[in-house]
Amino acid sequence: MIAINEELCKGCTLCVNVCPFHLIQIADRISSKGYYPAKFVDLKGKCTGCTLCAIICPDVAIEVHR
Amino acid sequence: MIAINEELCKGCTLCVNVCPFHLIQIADRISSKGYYPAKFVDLKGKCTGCTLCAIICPDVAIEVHR
Amino acid sequence: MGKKTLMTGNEAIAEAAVQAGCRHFFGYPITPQSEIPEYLSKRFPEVGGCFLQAESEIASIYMVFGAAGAGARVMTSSSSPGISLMQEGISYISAAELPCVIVNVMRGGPGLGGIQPSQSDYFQATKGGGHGDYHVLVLAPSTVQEAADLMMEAFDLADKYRNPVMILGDGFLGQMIEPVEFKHMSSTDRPARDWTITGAKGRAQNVVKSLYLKPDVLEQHNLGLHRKYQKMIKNERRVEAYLTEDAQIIIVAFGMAARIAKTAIKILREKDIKAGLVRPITLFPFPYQTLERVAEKVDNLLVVEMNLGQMIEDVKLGVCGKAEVHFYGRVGGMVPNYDEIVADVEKIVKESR
Amino acid sequence: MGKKTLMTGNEAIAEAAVQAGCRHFFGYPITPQSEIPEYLSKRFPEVGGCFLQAESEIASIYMVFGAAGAGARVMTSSSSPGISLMQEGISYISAAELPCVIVNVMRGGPGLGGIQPSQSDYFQATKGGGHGDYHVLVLAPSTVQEAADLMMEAFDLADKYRNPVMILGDGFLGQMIEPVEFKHMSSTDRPARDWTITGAKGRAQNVVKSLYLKPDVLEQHNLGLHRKYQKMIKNERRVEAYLTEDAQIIIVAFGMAARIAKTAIKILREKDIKAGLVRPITLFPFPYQTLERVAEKVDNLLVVEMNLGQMIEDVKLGVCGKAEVHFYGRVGGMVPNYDEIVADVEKIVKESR
Amino acid sequence: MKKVFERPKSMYPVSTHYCPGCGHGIVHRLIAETIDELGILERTVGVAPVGCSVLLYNYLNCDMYEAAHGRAPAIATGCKRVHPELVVFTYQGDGDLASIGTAEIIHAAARGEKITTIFINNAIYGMTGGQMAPTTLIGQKTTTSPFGRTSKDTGYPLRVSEILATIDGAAYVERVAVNDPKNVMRAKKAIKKAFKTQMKDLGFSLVEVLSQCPTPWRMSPRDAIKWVEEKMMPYYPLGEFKSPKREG
Amino acid sequence: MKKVFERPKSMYPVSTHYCPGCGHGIVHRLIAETIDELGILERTVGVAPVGCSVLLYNYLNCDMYEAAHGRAPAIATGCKRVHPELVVFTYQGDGDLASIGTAEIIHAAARGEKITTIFINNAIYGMTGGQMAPTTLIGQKTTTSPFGRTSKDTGYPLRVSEILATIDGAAYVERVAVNDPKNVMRAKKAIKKAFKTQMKDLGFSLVEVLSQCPTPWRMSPRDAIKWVEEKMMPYYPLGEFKSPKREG
Amino acid sequence: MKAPFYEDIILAGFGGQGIMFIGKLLIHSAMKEGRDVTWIPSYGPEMRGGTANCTVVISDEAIGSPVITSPHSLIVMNNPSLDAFEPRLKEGGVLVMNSSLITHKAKRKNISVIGVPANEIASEIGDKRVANMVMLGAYVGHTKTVSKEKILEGLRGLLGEEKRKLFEVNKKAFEKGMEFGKV
Amino acid sequence: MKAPFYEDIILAGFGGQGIMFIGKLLIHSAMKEGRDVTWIPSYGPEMRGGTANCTVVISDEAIGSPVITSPHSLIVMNNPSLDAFEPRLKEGGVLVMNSSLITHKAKRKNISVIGVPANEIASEIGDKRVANMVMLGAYVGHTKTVSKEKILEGLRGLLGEEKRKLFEVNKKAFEKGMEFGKV
Ligand SMILES: Cc1ncc(C[n+]2csc(CCOP(=O)(O)OP(=O)(O)O)c2C)c(N)n1
Ligand SMILES: Cc1ncc(C[n+]2csc(CCOP(=O)(O)OP(=O)(O)O)c2C)c(N)n1
Ligand code: SF4
Ligand code: SF4
Ligand code: SF4
Ligand code: SF4
Ligand code: SF4
Ligand code: SF4
Ligand SMILES: [Mg+2]
Ligand SMILES: [Mg+2]
Repeated sequence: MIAINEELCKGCTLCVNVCPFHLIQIADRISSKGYYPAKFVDLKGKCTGCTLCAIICPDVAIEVHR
Repeated sequence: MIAINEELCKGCTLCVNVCPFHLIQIADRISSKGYYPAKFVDLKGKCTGCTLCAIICPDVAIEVHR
Repeated sequence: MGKKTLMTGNEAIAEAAVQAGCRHFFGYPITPQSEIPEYLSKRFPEVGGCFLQAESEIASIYMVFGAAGAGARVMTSSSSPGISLMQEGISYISAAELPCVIVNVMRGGPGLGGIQPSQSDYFQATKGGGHGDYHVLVLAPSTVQEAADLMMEAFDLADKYRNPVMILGDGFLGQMIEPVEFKHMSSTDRPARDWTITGAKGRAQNVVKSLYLKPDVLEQHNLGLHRKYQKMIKNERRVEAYLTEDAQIIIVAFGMAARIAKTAIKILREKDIKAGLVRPITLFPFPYQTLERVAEKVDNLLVVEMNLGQMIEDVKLGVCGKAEVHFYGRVGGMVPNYDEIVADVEKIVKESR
Repeated sequence: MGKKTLMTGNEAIAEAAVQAGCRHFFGYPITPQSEIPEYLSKRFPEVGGCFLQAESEIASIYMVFGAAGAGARVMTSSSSPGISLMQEGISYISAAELPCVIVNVMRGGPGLGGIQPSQSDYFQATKGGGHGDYHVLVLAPSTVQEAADLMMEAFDLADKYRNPVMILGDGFLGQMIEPVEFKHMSSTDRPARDWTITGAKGRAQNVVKSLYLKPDVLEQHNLGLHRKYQKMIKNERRVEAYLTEDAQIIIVAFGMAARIAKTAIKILREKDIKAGLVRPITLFPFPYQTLERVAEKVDNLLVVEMNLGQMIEDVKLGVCGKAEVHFYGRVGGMVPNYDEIVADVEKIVKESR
Repeated sequence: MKKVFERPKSMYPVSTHYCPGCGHGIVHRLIAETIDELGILERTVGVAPVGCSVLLYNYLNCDMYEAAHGRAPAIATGCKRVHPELVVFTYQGDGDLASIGTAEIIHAAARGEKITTIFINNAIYGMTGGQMAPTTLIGQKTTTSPFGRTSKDTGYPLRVSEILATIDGAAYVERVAVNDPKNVMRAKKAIKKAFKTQMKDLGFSLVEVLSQCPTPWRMSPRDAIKWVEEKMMPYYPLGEFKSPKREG
Repeated sequence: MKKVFERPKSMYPVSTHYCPGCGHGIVHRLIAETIDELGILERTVGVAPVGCSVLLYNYLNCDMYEAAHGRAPAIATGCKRVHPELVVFTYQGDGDLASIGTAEIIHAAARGEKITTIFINNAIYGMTGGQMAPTTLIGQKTTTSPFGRTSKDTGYPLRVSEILATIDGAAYVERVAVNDPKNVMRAKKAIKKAFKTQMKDLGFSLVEVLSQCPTPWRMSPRDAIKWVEEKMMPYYPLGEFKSPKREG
Repeated sequence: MKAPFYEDIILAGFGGQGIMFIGKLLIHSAMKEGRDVTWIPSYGPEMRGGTANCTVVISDEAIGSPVITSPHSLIVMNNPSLDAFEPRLKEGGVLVMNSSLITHKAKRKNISVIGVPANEIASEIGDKRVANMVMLGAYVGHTKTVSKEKILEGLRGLLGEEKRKLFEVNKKAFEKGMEFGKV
Repeated sequence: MKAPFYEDIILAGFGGQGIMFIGKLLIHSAMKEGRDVTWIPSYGPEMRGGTANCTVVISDEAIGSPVITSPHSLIVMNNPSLDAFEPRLKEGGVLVMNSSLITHKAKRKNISVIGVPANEIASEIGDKRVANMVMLGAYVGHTKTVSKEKILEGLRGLLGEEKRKLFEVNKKAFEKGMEFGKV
């Protein structure tokens, strides 16, 4: 399971790209900083906590729990 | 045959060192610049004009004739 | 050209260089002047010029040295910290008497400081930030149009005196857009350059140098430079006098600060305070005589600078005790506020009554 | 120590640094000051100091930046062209408020110039050769003994103000031998240095920096520096007044030129001309008040410099029109001649009768 | 559930000023993780460059200097010579290190200075708005190579790691990238190795990081990553160019 | 009888200011011979460094600049960009080129600047009285390494040719010596090749010359030559490090 | 004789909102009317977002200060800009604000406030990016600083060949804004 | 009260002749007598031969200028030095010249000239290198600027441990010179 900190996320989409299960999407809401942040959508609990998304995130916006 | 320009020679002895026939010596006279210049002593005409002395001379003080 | 177009100060400076026949630029990026190299990197290919981004400001100034010595119209541009790095080179160029143009689009200092506009490099530019007795001819435009005009002239002055000429502007001058028209240059003839490095074909060796190991020879060299500076002082002093005739108080300011002062003067005159402006256009040579003259007519001068008090020393040297010299300065990227100038002037006028 | 020994000025400066507790030197060779690094490269191993020859003057000054930021007593030394290369760094050190000592053993300029003594870097040292509003505290010794004394004090002053201090001498001061005695330092306590870089152990992060992107913040930073300079001006002005009490004419000179002037004054007094000397010891802060005071008592001042007229501007600012200010300068490695000073003074005195 | 990934302690919990997708943020985190894992926060000193990462001290909480452009290695040297017990690193961009600071980095390496340099090669001057860097690729358009860099006028991109590897004083030199998680992990390993090289007094260590810089490249963050892979890596091969001799 | 060896025309017939046995004089002559043989006196420009050879223009009679310390490559660049038809060379010492001028030489090479550099490596600062150079050998005593250079404090001597050979823009790099007539002849060949490399527009060329410097080494000229052979050559191997690609 | 014309405006908003563009368009148009103009931007490490602003002065006489302490008019497109610049507006000045994004209220009473739902209008027109032109239209409609003709002439020039196709939508946005401003 | 003592000397010769050394010896000795002293060298790229000179001032009072325009005394060891410095000697001054090497003649009449065959004397003593000490001896013998004792004390100090063995020959040279100077 991951938690994305919207205050930190800049919507770069790099995490979206690396998640093997496509569990991250870009929201169509604008954050207070003016970005479209990433959101974690894992309805089926597929997230393995592999941390790939967190590893690539340039803004350390993702925490991973396993 | 070589000609050593005493105004240029600084008596470094490098030519003395390289002449295969030991035809160059250091004079014991002081030049006007305060150096003991090299002198060419070739009583027997042994000089082959090989130019080794001129090649090594840092002060371009030697002319070679052949 | 001859048609008004809108350009940033940086672009206008760059285009003016092209119009003045400058075909060699060596420089290193730095805010707020990077638009000068950027413009030229695009523009030079059209006119067969050579744009080269150097590895540093030091390399830049010595490439300028090389190109100027080779007879080219050449320039560099930078901003405060980069200009500091060029000080050795500027001293060398002055010593070797090479013509070139150096643009300093000043930002807040010291150190890394900031990138907002400033006039804190006045001392460096006018007194000589490098070593030795030398002077750079320093021109301080206050509008984009004037930046273009002075830039074109700078190359001629550099040639005329075989001396570096500096255009000293601030970040706002570089970044702002105003109308500009490129005047046709009166002449593009350059003085004879038989001393330049071109290959010693059909003549004796030329040497571009600055070493004179014998002190008496170096002294003579210095005295020669000194005579040249005296000539500049005699011929090149420029100053704008704005509403000084009837003025009861004179503001002294250059560049951006002078424009802000003009607005203050308009407000003051609406309030029936007759303020005038003396705006030095050449900072070296400094128009001491103008200051001396106005000091005889008014009791108070207010120096306005975007620093903590640099040109004020030259103003005082000109005024020489004949009038009070007051100061209002903002620094670090803050610009003077015309309302504050108005208030200062009102206070001075009130107190001196 | 406490015993007189004979040393060159360069050696005395180096030894004084050791005595003052300086244990870090970063520098680059250049005539006529190379004996300073050479001395320390031998001497530091004895006291556990770190001598490092840097790859350039630029690297030197930034190694000084690093060491000063780390809390060390640190110095560099160079001569004119090398000091020009340090201008950016000196501006950075001033901005970051780091204490350090910089020695400039001046030689003839501009450019490569020569290696003989000169005072042509006065402007650079006192007005700021780098960018931005900053000041270096400048001390100008005139004897080897004074060089040693001021060098030791320089470290304390640097610490006191967290500011670079420059020792400004000339080639002869560096090369000449005179008796010198190393006074015991009154105290080797240094002010708290809780701002230094030591590893953030048991405290929050320390940062040594000079960037303030917001202009209002940078302005405040500048104003803080300005207040510091005002404090220096208030507390640290030093000047030697020599036979000024009864003087009818005052010579103003610093460093080597002042010594030569003293000999001229002796000769003049033998000729019944009462000449006196004002010798600024701190060039920044400059002793304007002393000049103002003497200008009230004499009609003429003669400024003697080993340049073409630099300190004279400060003298004029002090004198402020109250007396005539004359100039005699030699340059490029030539030193003033006391006979010529005598002749000049005689001429001035005669003409003002 | 256990937290298996979180912000390292050596990083402040703040948002950075970097563009979306900028590689700097990743490398910052790797340094912070290294400091945390080695437990050396209290004796680590960083030197920030002039470049986009000038504000590095706002993100890492060890003691820090802000250098002048290109001079970080000199400042680090000054610090290390005063405090040999500290772990000192510089963090530098390609303009900073490979252009104006060329002499300083070469000589820090030549002296075998016991410092570590993290070198961010993004083939451009980010901070000043995208001018050409010495590492800009042939054909690459920047604001000062508007028609694409040509070798005729400006020669060839500098390969810093290859150059430094020829220098005896450089104990460890490796080039890595942060284009995908695998390479990020490798980069982390390299950074840690570099710090350890310093802590063992083996000499100078440098890790060159190929880093994406979307904004001045005028690309989306994703395209930027692709560009790193397709354009940069062929010219700047990843790998260890110099291995520490006595590394345990 | 025929003159088989005489002073080249590109040299003034004057005495130099160099110490007895100094290598500079030999190299000056080789450059002059090269200029003569290529017939390019009228289109050759030299850039003298700051160092013992600062007065080079008093000995060679082509057009010349006197550079600032370390900046000869930048000045040569400025000149060459104005006059691409000229043959421009710099002449630099090891303090000048390998210390203060490191950035300038590296970037001249990186740009593939069409200039030639003659680099005199005498392992010391001659001009200023014998201080340590970046090329000073380990153990060598100089006035600023009075107890002998140690690698602990100052790292290792820089091998300039090896470094430059890694740079794409450098077309030709060779290290030679002038310790004996055979090597002098080789040095001459290298210098000529370097000039030709430039004339063919192939890129940057550099010839490093190991050169004796008796006075500050505190040796007789003969011992100095021995020292070059016994101490310098093992650390600075002679040879071609980079060969011009399209050389005919 | 008519008093010489003089107007100064500060325009402010988020980085991508096109604030700089409409400022430039203003001076291009005003210059075509024979007036002196200056445009001065906030500048900095623009790469990385944040807010931007510019100051425009238009005058019949040569312009003194291009930096304006208290402007006659203000065009603001986001909350931080309103907060920053409202206090500086001259008494009686005109504040044109993007009511689509600005949730704060103008605090001052001694100014004219024109709220423009610029984003909505732009969306209606079919291009979110032209909210800036709506704002400019509202300002020009209200103050008549420049004529519509010159604005359109200027627009054509600034868009250039490449972006010629954007002319119509920008024009439409401007016109919608003008109507709004005239009210 | 005696007038305070004051003396200034220029010493000049070829690079290797030991001119700098005897200048230093003078000030070392004079300092031991409680006087203020300065020694100022010509300096430069000394590596490469040429001539050298130094200026010495010795005084009971604090010394003003260490640079001397027209010295009281002159010690010269080669032709170029004689040519360069003779014109600067003060009227009535003392010129000590090495007659072994100097072939030129002193031109001035208003000075005292002491020709010293220093090289010959040194050769007699058995060490060519001590010609400088002969010159110094002649100067001291003539002017009594410092006492012989202090010179020898200074000599011992300057030679140091390593060159202790050279003391005797230097001393002898100095003494021979003194005799010569006294004449
Ligand atoms: C002496 C000096 N020159 C130039 C600059 C302007 N400047 C600031 S950052 C920079 C380049 C930054 O590029 P890089 O080092 O590659 O870092 P990046 O921003 O790409 O991370 C330049 C040229 C400066 N601040 N100081
Ligand atoms: C900026 C600057 N720094 C230092 C010097 C002093 N300096 C003159 S020559 C030189 C070094 C010369 O050494 P090198 O380049 O090896 O030449 P060499 O004399 O050995 O031939 C130095 C440090 C200078 N003139 N300018
Ligand atoms: S931890 Fe792995 S699986 Fe879970 S969201 Fe991130 S990348 Fe996807
Ligand atoms: S990688 Fe980080 S910053 Fe980028 S979109 Fe994902 S969470 Fe946001
Ligand atoms: S030419 Fe050859 S043989 Fe003749 S003197 Fe010279 S070295 Fe000897
Ligand atoms: S090599 Fe030349 S300078 Fe040396 S001794 Fe022989 S002739 Fe004289
Ligand atoms: S410009 Fe490049 S390096 Fe700078 S923050 Fe943006 S992406 Fe990062
Ligand atoms: S010091 Fe060395 S390089 Fe200089 S002239 Fe003497 S021997 Fe030659
Ligand atoms: Mg970069
Ligand atoms: Mg050398």
